[in-house]
Amino acid sequence: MMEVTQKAIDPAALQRSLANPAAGGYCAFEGWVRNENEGHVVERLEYEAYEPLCLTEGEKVLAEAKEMFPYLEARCVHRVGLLEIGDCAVWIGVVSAHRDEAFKACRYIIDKIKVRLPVWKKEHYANGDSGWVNCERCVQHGIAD
Amino acid sequence: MMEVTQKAIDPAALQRSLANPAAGGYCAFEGWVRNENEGHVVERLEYEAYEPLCLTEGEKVLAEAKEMFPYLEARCVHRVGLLEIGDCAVWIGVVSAHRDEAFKACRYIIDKIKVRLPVWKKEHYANGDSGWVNCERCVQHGIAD
Amino acid sequence: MNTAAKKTITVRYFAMFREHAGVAEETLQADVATAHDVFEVTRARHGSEEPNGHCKVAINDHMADWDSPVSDGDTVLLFPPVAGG
Amino acid sequence: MNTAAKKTITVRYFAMFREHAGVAEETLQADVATAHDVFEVTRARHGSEEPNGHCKVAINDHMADWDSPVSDGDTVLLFPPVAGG
Repeated sequence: MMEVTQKAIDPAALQRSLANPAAGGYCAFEGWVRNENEGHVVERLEYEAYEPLCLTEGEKVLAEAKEMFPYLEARCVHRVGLLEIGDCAVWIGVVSAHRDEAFKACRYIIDKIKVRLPVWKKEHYANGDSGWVNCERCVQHGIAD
Repeated sequence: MMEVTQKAIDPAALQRSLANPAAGGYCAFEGWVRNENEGHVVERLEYEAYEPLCLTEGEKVLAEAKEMFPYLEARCVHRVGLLEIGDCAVWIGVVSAHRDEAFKACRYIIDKIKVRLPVWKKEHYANGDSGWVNCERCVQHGIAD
Repeated sequence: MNTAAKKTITVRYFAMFREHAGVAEETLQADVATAHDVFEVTRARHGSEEPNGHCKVAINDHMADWDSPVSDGDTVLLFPPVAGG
Repeated sequence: MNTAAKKTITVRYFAMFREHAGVAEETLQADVATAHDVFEVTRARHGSEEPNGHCKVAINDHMADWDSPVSDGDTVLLFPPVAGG
């Protein structure tokens, strides 16, 4: 299941929702807001998402992962809004009978989530500037300049 | 840090202990007791460990992983005693600047933990039998027969 | 001017494109055949030189290709390069 | 019988080895040079045919090889095949 939320992500509750008596391995990945990116001191991040397509594209990614690495349960939650350093921006949990599928499916999901979902992040720097990640050179006269 | 415990593993508390403002990726793995192994219905598992060597060998594994996949923080906890289906037997958490190191270090750690630490598990089956995993053919007249 | 050939297209801008355009959405009438044509006629609005494979486009909430045809009444979503996770 | 050549070795059995031996630890006096020799002289106790690479051994709380020498007073830990995680 793919979700987009404005609320803080609760890994413990999400993990409990994946409980399955046939599960032997659980792999989770979380993307955290860190204090630096490409040499800039980051103070906070602003995530924007287009939720309808995040959901359909996210479900596709989860289905692809299950096809390749048959797992028992998987869930992905992406947060949007203003996040502080250390906040969890994305959570992925996968459970499977054995560990190999859990690791591989989890890695596949985050790799695809990062490049296929319509999600954008704007970094707010310590010096007061801000910039859209991956986008600084995509606009002729960017607002972020 | 490597630990062995008789108490239930608390993933949320362990995860909080790894917080690091430079961390962008967190990967966790948990081994759960599942209800089946090689065709046998499992009712519970009994883990035994020789703690002094679990600690020294576990620390070595964590150091090797850091050398190969430089991470910021990592921790591994192995539980011992009687575990029920769904219980967490081993927990590993790794945080790093980027996700690749977190995934690879986490996978390396669990792979080595499983084959190098002096830990044994005895499965208790639905039919009343029990057997030491990996060990049924290692003793001439095994008690588990 | 043959206004009969023009289509009514709603364009939605996201993230940097929205900030550059100053609006999240607008409806225009233009002689456009593909999603790429919509990108071109709104270039001054979103500010980007070319889709170049990093930008993405959706038509009526379905991911599309830049050469996908657009029809009268469609909503075209212009996505700058994504950065999830 | 040359008891002067014998060494006093404490042997600890784990998991299935302990269950098979019926004791967790015992001290024996034997003419042993290596960890493998200890494994051999206690074979009837732990019940295993051969270490065969799956069993492991430690001497005085350090992982060792089967051809590691043992000294008078050493504690030898005999580990059946492990199964962590």
